[in-house]
Amino acid sequence: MFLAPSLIGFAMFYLIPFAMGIYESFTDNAIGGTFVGLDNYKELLASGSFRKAASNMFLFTGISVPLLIALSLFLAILLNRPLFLRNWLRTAFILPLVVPVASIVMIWQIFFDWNGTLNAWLHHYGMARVDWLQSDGSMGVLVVMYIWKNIGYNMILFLAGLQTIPQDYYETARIEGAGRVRQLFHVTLVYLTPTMFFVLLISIINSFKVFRETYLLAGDYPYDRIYMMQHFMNNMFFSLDIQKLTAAATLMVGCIVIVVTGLLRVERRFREFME
Amino acid sequence: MKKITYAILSFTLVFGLVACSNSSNEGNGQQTPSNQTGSSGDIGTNSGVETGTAGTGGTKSPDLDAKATVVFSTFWPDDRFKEAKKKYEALHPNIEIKLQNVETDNSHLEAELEKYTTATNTAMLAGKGPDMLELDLLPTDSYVKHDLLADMGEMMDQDSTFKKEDYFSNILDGARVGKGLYAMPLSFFLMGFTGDEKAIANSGVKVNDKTWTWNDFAQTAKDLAKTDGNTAAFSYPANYMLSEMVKDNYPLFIDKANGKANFESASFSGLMQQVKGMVDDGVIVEGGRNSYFQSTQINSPWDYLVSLRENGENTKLFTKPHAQDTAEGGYFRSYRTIGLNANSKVKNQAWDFIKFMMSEEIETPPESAGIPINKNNFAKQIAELKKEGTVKAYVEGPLQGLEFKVDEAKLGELESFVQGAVHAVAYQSDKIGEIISEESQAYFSGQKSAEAVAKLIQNKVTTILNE
Amino acid sequence: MKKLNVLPMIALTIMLGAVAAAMLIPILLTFTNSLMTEQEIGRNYDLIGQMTDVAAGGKDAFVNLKILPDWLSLEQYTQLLIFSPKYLRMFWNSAAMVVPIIAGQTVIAALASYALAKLRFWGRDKLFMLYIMTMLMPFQVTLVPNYLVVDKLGLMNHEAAIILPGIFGAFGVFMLRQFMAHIPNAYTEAAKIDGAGQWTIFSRIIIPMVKPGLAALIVLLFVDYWNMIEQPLIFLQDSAKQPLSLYLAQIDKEARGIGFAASVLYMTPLVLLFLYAESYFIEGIQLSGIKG
Amino acid sequence: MKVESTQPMQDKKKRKIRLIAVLFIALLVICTLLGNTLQALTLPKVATIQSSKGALVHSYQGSATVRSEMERDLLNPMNWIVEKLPVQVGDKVEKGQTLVEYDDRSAVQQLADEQSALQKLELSMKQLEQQYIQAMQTEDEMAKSSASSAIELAKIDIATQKSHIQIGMGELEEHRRIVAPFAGIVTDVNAVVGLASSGEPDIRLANASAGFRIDLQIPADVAALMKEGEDLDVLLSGEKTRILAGKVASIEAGDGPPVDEDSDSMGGNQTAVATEKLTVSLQDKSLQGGERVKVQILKSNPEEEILLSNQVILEDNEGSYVFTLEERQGPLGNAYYAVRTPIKKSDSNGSMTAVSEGLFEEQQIIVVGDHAIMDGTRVRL
Repeated sequence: MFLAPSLIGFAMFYLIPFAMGIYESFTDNAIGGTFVGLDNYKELLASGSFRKAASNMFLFTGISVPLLIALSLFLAILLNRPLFLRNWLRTAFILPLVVPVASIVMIWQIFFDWNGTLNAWLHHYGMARVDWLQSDGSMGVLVVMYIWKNIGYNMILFLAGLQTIPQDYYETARIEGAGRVRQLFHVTLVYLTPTMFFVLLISIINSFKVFRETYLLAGDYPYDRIYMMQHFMNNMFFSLDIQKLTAAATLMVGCIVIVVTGLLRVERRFREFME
Repeated sequence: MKKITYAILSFTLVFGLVACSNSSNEGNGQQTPSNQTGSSGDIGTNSGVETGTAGTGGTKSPDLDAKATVVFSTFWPDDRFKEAKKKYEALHPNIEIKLQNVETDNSHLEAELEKYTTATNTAMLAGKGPDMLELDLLPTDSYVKHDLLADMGEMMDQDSTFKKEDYFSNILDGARVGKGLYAMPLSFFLMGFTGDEKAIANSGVKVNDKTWTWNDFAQTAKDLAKTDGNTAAFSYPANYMLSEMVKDNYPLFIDKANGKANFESASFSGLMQQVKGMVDDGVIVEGGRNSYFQSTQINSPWDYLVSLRENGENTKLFTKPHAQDTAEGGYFRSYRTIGLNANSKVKNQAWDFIKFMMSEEIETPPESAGIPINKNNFAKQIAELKKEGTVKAYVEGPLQGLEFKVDEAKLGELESFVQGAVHAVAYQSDKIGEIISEESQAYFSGQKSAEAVAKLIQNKVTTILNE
Repeated sequence: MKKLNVLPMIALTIMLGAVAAAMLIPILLTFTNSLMTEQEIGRNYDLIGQMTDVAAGGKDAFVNLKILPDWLSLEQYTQLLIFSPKYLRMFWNSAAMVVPIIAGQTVIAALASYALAKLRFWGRDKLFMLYIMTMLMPFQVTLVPNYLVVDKLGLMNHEAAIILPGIFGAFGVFMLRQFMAHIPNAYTEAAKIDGAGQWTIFSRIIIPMVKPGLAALIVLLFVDYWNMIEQPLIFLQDSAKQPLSLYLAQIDKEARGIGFAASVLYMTPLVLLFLYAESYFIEGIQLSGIKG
Repeated sequence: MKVESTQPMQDKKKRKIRLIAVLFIALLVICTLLGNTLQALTLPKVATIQSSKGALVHSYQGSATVRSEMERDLLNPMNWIVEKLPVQVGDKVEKGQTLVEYDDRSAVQQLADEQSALQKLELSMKQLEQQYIQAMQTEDEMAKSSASSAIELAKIDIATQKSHIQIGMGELEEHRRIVAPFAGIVTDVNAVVGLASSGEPDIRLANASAGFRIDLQIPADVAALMKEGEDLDVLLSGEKTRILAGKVASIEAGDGPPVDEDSDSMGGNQTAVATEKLTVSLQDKSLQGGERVKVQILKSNPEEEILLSNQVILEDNEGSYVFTLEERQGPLGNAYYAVRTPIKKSDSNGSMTAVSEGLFEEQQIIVVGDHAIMDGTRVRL
């Protein structure tokens, strides 16, 4: 009863398209295609650009997601303590979340363009200009953009998560003589596990969304350091190569599912521990 | 727990229902809430196709008496299509042509175009979409690759009322993708060079535009520039020149089979330096200054006369250099290219409408943009120009509305150019060319070094090749 | 409660303040630039994406980053609010889509997540996994199948094509399920012993306990759907029905003039909602009476 | 943590946010609802006309009196008093018919005087002859020759007197009446019975067989499009309304304001239009001359050009221009702007102007009226 309404709608709008999408990855044409097994996957893995996109994505996610989570958790814990101007600070960190893509792109352009502000500063100090989005440092630019935008998002989640930890756990821990650090690791982090699991996944999903900004900044064929899975998929979409696209997506989701399964197992253990 | 079982049951039910309706629902002429025609911003993804009969499958007997709606999607609004629609509907009261287009302005062109492409792609991939599309701005090749467009070459062959000899077969053949004709050009532009024949003759440099390649042309240009220091040989942006030169030596830089690009090489930096040298020596200039050759696009017989005249009295049209490994012959760019949705249920009606738009029924004054694909229409244009005897140039143009005599000999030359155009220039420039011209701009403007630019091009082209 | 040290607090505040200030620069820029005239914007930013010839002074050509306008002007705002009725219409379109989505998804997700978190049935975790997987799929993959589904349901070019999938989104289910997983089973077990039914447990115990989560969910859903681009692009061809996010997806060079003001107005509801909901997910739950 | 202590502050903050949200939404609602009104307050509403191609029509309407091509003024040469007036205006007369008879008593008296003078001369002649006979008899040579010359002199006198009388009688016969010199129609009678003539011709007689004509003062722009020999219909007004076929006989540069003319059509404000004199000849048997006729001339310029109402055309020291309406489309809807477009006038009449350069067909032209519109002003329709 609790699940039914959600399940019906979910099946209709998500599950079916999802299944159809995966099915497409085993066919050879969008309309009236025949089943070709793993051909699309073979072709995909043979594509150097796909491998590059995948490795870039792993690299990007590998760097930015842990960094983001660490930073936002740190901030959330700090901002959960008594602090001057606490509300103001909290608001300041969350605001980037609400800025629409259009003006973000404008602002990043102002900073990172060949004629942009960063280069103006470099020029002022007598250094050569850098074409930020076309250099090996471009990934760094992306990480900065990503963290800037999403730190508020995760902070909200962590703050909400922190609130659900009953105060008496801390008191119990304190009574048992646990120090600050021990409290952090044994109470906060443990009880944040479900939130953490959620934040991690959302951070990964949000890391795909950086694509929109990069796409608007650097076009469909950016410097290969920031040529992400999303670029590959987008280009596949525009050349109507849905099969490769879905195959790539399936592979990607498959990888994430492996991670998620691991996490779910951790979570289950946590639950058993709770009970 | 029972409730959960219910939930799962109902879930499977829904899944099954939708899945069934997916597979069985194709033929029964269903109608989705359709866009109102004329409302702003309609994008051509509507599938509101009504057919009165189901028997439109065979290509033999076009059932033109049945009531049908043909949805025709274009990006730009086009008066020519509106006119054709009116005329056709008057002739065939049973058939309604529904024109759809996007309303946009220049500042949002790119974004709107991307939206249009996304929406059309999705609809086409879903087996829906408009019955006819204007392909000028859409990825035709991809559509063809995925069998989304109907082969009009076949329809042409089977349609006894269609007289092939009335149309420029060189253009139709040039527009083919592989064997099939998927994109029907209703008209086309000629791409070529204009050059001052007399000045070139005076310079004593031999010009052979029939066979020249871009490499030959570069050599000719250098020779020409040597003879007169004040006149450049060619007015063309350097970055595009580079891109053309690369195309000329394609195998040198691009190994498609192995997905390798070879831009970080001495030959590419040599090429870049060569082009840059040409700029520095004043062999090629970017607009403005007078030069022996200009790149031009001939939109119509009238435009042919006027644009030649705009560049001087002794100007002649020259064939554009071709890439080294392609056959000789001129270039054209198709305009108002129409495709037919392979999944359309009103293919015959749509084909009939396309045929109508190609026919002599559509009036094409010599000034109208696009040289008509129909030979008779073209002949009419030439005859009309000859009859009028004079043409009046653009009032806003450099000739300020000058009226001058029609040179019949020149018009005769045009015919041979039209007959000789065999290579189609894609309406959208290809990605690799775009990257080369875009990135090399930084080199030609002096902002980046040749090595840096070569590295970027290498980097991006490799990505494309390996996709 | 521990005695608070004031000095480290000040140091920490200053440190965080500096970081926050740096993060706020882009927003500040958006705001102050929205008070510039169109000409001033054009002057400042016309060099973006240009490769000026070095011979023509390209070495010293830089975008003029300006925080304060030459003089304050409400030109952009009047342009938008008075002379572009369509802007406001798109704004209301957005609101008319986002509000039902949030209301619907919150309710439905709360129910579903309760089942996924606190009830036990066969395949529960696998089902949950499915929810997560669909969330991970990039939109391009499901675009075409989605198009078919919406078309079959006859919803093409109708707001419901956006709202219905929105209501059944997996995000809320996932998020609330995670928050409910926090709640020790002891609470529900205790209630069960007291003779409470599932419904009572859900409405009396679970919901109050995930209030911060609900507040966060509302804010995040608002952000997500306020910014959605792909779905309306495909399913709403009638530009009279399109939401504001489609307009703000990209500001082209020529339209920079009013882009900033458009962004500011666009952000305002989000900021207000966040400020309002903030207290809910930060004030915490005073449920310490029940032992864990 | 002191969550409780912050509670009132939180509430205050929430109230503030709620207030701001309400204000913000109210602002948007107001702008949505009143957008059109606000636009109306700030943007000038303009009417537009669409430019279209056509031939500029020059028109003239006027009336004139039909005159005979050949008309004779018959004067009273002797300034005699009119005795009888047998004809009236409009009478058809035959050749030789008496038109006026004059009182000739003074002339008759004068003639009688002359005749008696003649008799006197003849009597004195006899005397001289006797004198001559006497002289012959006396053979007075001297007397003889003087008498002979006196006789010669007298003879001359008599002859003179005789011819005098002859003439006088002829004149009397001639001037006693005016007879019609040709068959025609009396168009004017100035003579009044019992009075001498006032210096004007007593009778005006039109020759019916020579045809008729009218004279018109027409605006020069119309005249420029007419040529001699062209057909022109005129409308005979009065009881028997009918159309007469006319032919343009001559076009002469004239000056002075248009004479005898109702107005130039369609009531454009008329400012000293240059006129030319147009003569139209009419061949019609039934005409008598003196009829009022109406003339309407509609002449279209043979060249098709963009036509505009004069009211949309503005002038300044840089020349003529109009404001065209430019529609700029955007994703946020369309906006309209006034754009100054210089034009070249090629022709105009009282109300319309033909434009040879600067405009295309089907352009929207703003009727400026009393709005303060400048180049680039945003307007609404």
